[in-house]
Amino acid sequence: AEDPIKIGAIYIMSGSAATYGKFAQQGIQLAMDEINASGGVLGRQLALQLEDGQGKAAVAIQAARKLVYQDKADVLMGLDSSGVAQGLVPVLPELGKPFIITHAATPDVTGKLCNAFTYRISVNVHQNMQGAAAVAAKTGAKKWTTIGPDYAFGHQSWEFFGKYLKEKSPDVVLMPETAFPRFGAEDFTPFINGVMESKPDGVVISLWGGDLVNFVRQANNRGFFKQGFEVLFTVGAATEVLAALGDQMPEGVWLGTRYWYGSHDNDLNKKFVASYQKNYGTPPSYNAEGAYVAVYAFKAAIEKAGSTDGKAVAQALSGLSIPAPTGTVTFRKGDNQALIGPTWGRAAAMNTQDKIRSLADAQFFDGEKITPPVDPACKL
Amino acid sequence: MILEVDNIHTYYGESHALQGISLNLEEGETVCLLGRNGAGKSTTLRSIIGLSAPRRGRVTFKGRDITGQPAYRNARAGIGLVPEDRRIFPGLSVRENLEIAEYSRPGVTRQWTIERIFDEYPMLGELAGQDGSTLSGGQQQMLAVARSLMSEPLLLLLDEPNEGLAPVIVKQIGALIDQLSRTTTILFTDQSVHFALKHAQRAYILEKGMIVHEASSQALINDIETQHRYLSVA
Amino acid sequence: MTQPILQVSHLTKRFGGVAAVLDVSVDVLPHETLAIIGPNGAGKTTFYNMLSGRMTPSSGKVTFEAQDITGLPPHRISRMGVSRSFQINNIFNEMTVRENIEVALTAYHGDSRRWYNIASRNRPIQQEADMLLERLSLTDLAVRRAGVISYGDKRLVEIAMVLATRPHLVLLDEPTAGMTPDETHRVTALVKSLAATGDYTFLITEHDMGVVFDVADRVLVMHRGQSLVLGTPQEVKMHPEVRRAYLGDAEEEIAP
Amino acid sequence: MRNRPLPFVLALLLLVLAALPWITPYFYIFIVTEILILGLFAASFNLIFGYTGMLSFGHAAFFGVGSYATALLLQGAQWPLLACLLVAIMAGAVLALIIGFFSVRLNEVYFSMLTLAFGMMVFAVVHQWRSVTNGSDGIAGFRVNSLGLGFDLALANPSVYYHVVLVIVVLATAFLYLICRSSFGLILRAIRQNPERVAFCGLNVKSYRLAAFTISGAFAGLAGGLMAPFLRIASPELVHWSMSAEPVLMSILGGTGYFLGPYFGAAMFVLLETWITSMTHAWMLVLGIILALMVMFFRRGVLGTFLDWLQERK
Amino acid sequence: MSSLGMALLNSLDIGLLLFVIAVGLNIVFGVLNVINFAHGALYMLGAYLAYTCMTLLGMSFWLTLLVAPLCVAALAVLIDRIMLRFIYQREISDSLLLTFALLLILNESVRLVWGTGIHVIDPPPLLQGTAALPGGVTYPIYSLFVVAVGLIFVCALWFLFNRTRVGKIMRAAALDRDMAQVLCINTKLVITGVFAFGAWLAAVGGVVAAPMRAIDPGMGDKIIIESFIVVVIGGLGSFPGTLLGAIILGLIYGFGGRFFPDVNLILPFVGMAIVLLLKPHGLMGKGAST
Ligand SMILES: Nc1ncnc2c1ncn2[C@@H]1O[C@H](COP(=O)(O)OP(=O)(O)OP(=O)(O)O)[C@@H](O)[C@H]1O
Ligand SMILES: Nc1ncnc2c1ncn2[C@@H]1O[C@H](COP(=O)(O)OP(=O)(O)OP(=O)(O)O)[C@@H](O)[C@H]1O
Ligand SMILES: [Mg+2]
Ligand SMILES: [Mg+2]
Repeated sequence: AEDPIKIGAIYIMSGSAATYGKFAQQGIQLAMDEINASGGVLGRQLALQLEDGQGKAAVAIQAARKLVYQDKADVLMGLDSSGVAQGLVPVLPELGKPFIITHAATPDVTGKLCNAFTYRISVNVHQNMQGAAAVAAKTGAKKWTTIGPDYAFGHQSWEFFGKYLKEKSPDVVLMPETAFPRFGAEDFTPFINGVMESKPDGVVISLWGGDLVNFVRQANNRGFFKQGFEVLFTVGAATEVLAALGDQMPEGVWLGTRYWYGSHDNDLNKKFVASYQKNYGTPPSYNAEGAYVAVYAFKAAIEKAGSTDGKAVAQALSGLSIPAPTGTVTFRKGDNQALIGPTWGRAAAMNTQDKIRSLADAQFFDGEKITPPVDPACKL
Repeated sequence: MILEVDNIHTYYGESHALQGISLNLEEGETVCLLGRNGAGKSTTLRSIIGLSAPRRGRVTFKGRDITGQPAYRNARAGIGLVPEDRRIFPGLSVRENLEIAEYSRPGVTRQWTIERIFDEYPMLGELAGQDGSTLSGGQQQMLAVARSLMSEPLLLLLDEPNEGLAPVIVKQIGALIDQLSRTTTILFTDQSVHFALKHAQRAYILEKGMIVHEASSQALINDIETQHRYLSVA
Repeated sequence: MTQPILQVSHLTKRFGGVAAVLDVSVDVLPHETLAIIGPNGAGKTTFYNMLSGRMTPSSGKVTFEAQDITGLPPHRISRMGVSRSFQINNIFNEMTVRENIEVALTAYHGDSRRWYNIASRNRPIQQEADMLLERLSLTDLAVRRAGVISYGDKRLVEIAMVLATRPHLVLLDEPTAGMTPDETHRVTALVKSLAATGDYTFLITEHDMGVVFDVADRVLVMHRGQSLVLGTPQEVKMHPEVRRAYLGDAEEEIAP
Repeated sequence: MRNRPLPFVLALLLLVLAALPWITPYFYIFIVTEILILGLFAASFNLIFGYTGMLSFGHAAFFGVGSYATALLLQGAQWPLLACLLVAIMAGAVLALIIGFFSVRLNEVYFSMLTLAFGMMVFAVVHQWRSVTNGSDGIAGFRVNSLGLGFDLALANPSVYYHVVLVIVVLATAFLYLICRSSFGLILRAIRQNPERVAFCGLNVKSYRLAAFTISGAFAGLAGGLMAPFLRIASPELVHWSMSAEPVLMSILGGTGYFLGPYFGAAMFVLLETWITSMTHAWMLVLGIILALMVMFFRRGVLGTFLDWLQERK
Repeated sequence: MSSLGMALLNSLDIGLLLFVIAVGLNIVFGVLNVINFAHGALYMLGAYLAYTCMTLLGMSFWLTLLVAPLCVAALAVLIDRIMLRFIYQREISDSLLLTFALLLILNESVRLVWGTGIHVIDPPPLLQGTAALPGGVTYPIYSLFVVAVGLIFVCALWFLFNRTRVGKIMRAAALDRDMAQVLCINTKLVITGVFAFGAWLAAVGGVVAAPMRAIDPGMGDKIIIESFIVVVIGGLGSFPGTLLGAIILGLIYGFGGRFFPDVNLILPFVGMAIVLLLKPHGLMGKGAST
């Protein structure tokens, strides 16, 4: 038989964010198993080579070089951290392989750093904050503040949130009393107290992972959620966080996510969720879904190109539409960003089966509508 | 026979420091080890108490084989050591240095208490609260000797107890050795042949890790040739 | 009358309430050898520590070759020509005996800022090192690691390093403690021969009265931090208080 | 040759390194480039640790500032590489002079912690000063156009860049070697063992420490300057304390007592990481076990152990 | 007023928890001259064991508080006998490297055993909810419990070091192993005991922290630098210094995060640098006296 087609993937597999890498790995594996069982791609099987990027640009770049030159990967995917994405993306033309980002949300990689080999299948900060702004506008709250991690993601989230919210309701006030605790802070109480004292009408919170878990528990202790203001968690409906928190995630807060397994009523989604749960015993997280779809996108592109040649596959990805659990996803021609929207909903009663909060009033934003136009800085 | 050392060989890494030392002490005896720098005197004492375990040979204390036993066991069994570099614990006061050395062996009535030590050596009493590392060289030496008494040793090993001491203190140490020797067996080393032979009944002379001569003090004092040969005393 | 090379006036060092050195004044003349003796804890080492910059005096003044050196840091004092040995060996244990001496020589000659040469090919320094090794009979040990040579030999390395910086004033703190009699003899002979050249002034502390009375021109006796007597060896030997407080009564043992 | 095998071995090694792109798989160019740069970084660290006895936990600051200087100049002004590296060296040296001025008076652990604190302050500046450093995202998307000196080299080609790195690292290494063997180096070694005694020989220990610290910072800056074009990014992680830990590990792994130890340590570190990560994601576990065994049983480092073994066979 | 009071109380609870953890680090350093990089990993291990005991084995919090730290201490005994005994008489850099290796091993093992997910446990029923304090402030009972635990440790450790011989024997064994043996002290036992005790303290910190913090594989790395800062600010080897350092760092976090949010990332390091520049051996460390 022919050699398998090799997928090189780079995720965080160690340290405190390793859980994200694990979900992505599972998503890839599931897609590969399905594809291989049904005859592979162009008659060849798929194989995975997974590298630990450690969330460090330097490590990820060396890993990408190794995947391409040493392991002869045909396509690349991955990345959880925005900083890493910023570093890796400029190197891709040199590597000459198509690359799909499945998690990292920085706008630059499909903005001023964009190139013909880099695609993103997941929601970026713009898209997510469009959704957040829409939700926020509907609540009617006027005075907004934020609590976010003290690095680009936290600051960008707040900046774009403000921008889109102002567009929707010009009379909102963006308070100067914001809180940006350092990433990995153990104790958020000082920031919680600070925000509570500034008496906002609404708070956007872009903490994630272990920080988010810490925050919610400490906020519960301080009665943060009983102050009567609106709370939006921009990446709150991450299953790994919800699973850890259980019923400590308060009911009624707004949770955003790049994908919510319970809110897409189509066959593809049902099949995906069912087989994911069967294989891994938990519902798929957004990271798992992104990775899963990316593998199918590669399949489609390779079949369209008729070969695994890096340049050809990359070209085939451009403008490609594929069916996904969230509906049809299209890589926009101008910047290679997938036109896809976030899902927002309210934390509701516990889902007794999955032991996590369910999402009420879930609303899936149409990517076509909320994605801002191509950044003029992007020249493919 | 309280101590029997039978043909021990001790190494530092690959260097063969003791090359078959044998010696023995009767209960109540005071014996000294003589020899040039590097002859192996200190190593012999360290091997006896167990700080440098001999690779070969045997050490017997009160009829029990203690070769290779950890030093703290030997110390508890009744061997005391005053090392040549004094080894006062810095950061602990004079009193604390004495306190931690306190050890009561079952069935032995304590003779030495901190109070008695301060009585007999008022200089230490005056310094009771001072940090041990700030004592003068001689004060440290006094403290080291006093400290060794706190565990009521049956066999006391003194390694150059007089180094750096004023003549008047040297005399005091001499007197102390004489006094202790009534109740305790003592093995000591010293650079001064005069001093050693005055206070010991017997002497062993070491050279290059071996015993080259053994004699009573009486005999050695008059044996100018041996002194000259092994100890370069004119 | 020649100008004293070192003038110490009213030097005092207190630790908390205790005075380790109290109001000591002494003038040291060029080319003499002054021995300082005294009971343990009399303050001799502390006195050295202040002269050499290891400790700052609580009060008092030290003048060396007409310059005030009170409270200067050690390297400044050393640069001016005062060098000391230590009661407890203080050498570079991981280096060879030769390198120990080279360090001191390099420091003295100001080569220590040269980063563009190869130290082991520095001719003048190598030659001088050879000389010093020879003089202290250390030639055979030159390539041994200083940490493993015998105690007495380490004391000799101490002295070699002191001499390497060509001091005018040498402070020796119990240089022969722990040495065998013949090593002791070597050191006293060396001190005497150097003193005879007229280039050096020595301060020396010792508990070995043989050495003291052999090398000293004058003797200063310290007691409880204060200077008790300053005089010729003979005067000091006969001084009743010195005999009682320091030497003890029986004199047969102190005779050389 | 029998008596002096060292120059011969070194010449052979250099020859192999120069010919590397033609004899190994393509990917190893990247590996060896990384080894050379990290080796230089570790060697610069070992000048103050192995030779002068100062365990700095903030060495990444100089490395990082070198990377950022190069990245900023390449991005903003398209300077030739050599000019950028010169600035990287200066930046490393100046920063080391400032940090060293405050730090060298402290001893042992306190010195380590103060350098850590300064290192983290530099990290915080790099991380927070978004307008200049682009914050946590780092500076990416620059390109190296020319070397300077008028050569026309395709620096974007990894094997060309490899040769440039090789030449610069070899020159810098020779320079470091000279410093270590010089009279100044002798004094540094003496300071490591017994600073007090050096003072009593008439030298101001602090100023020698500061000089060593500054020189070390300059070489670390150079290594950082080489790193940015290689990685195509200067990001805050290059300044973080975990980056400071790398030269420590590499030096000790290789053997701090040997001039070339840090390079061997870097090689071992990078190669192990590359090989092990392909087999298991528990690379940290394997690294941990290897490190532990090294410290417990081969404390003289890879190079030291190897040389000892050669000695014994003679 | 109440905002200041809250910040103060908050500083205290951060600080006292840090104290319990950092004092273990300091004891291990003071006695063994080992800078234990793996201390944070032992803290994490305490938290993970708490999760296992409570969630998987159904033990009560109180039983867990007893059992989990003992397990960690037992592990520490093994670590001491298998690994650390090789390096006790060596330079400090060796211990640094070995404990760093240990940190890698423990971190990775935790991930292999417990996976990469985030876990949480609940405070015991007795300590849930908030209490009304004088001045109209409500404060979580569990945080008050943390303060109480911290204070109990302050007193108990003070008693241990100042009122018993244990402290002095520990110091003696630390300062000079051979000499301590000559004075009848079983130094091996003391050393193993001290390391195990340090680990036990870290694990107690982990169990106490678990009900308020996310248990994830990175939690050890976060605490270790903070513990270092505490120990260094206070002075290596100084017990009251560690308390002072912990309170200072608590205040930096409590007030810094609240009132200087823009620079909260570096405040601890700035604090440490200032202390070291003014007092090169920490606030209460023993320096070379001249
Ligand atoms: N720690 C050590 N490592 C290596 N060799 C050592 C060590 N201690 C002593 N030696 C060597 O062992 C031999 C015996 O030394 P030892 O100290 O027993 O002699 P000594 O008779 O007590 O001499 P001194 O009169 O100088 O005290 C010497 O050659 C010495 O160099
Ligand atoms: N740092 C210090 N703190 C407190 N007391 C000190 C300190 N250093 C020295 N002393 C005290 O000062 C006195 C003088 O000590 P010094 O070392 O100068 O004596 P010395 O004359 O050299 O004695 P020796 O002959 O025993 O060496 C002693 O009582 C000593 O305990
Ligand atoms: Mg000896
Ligand atoms: Mg003295």
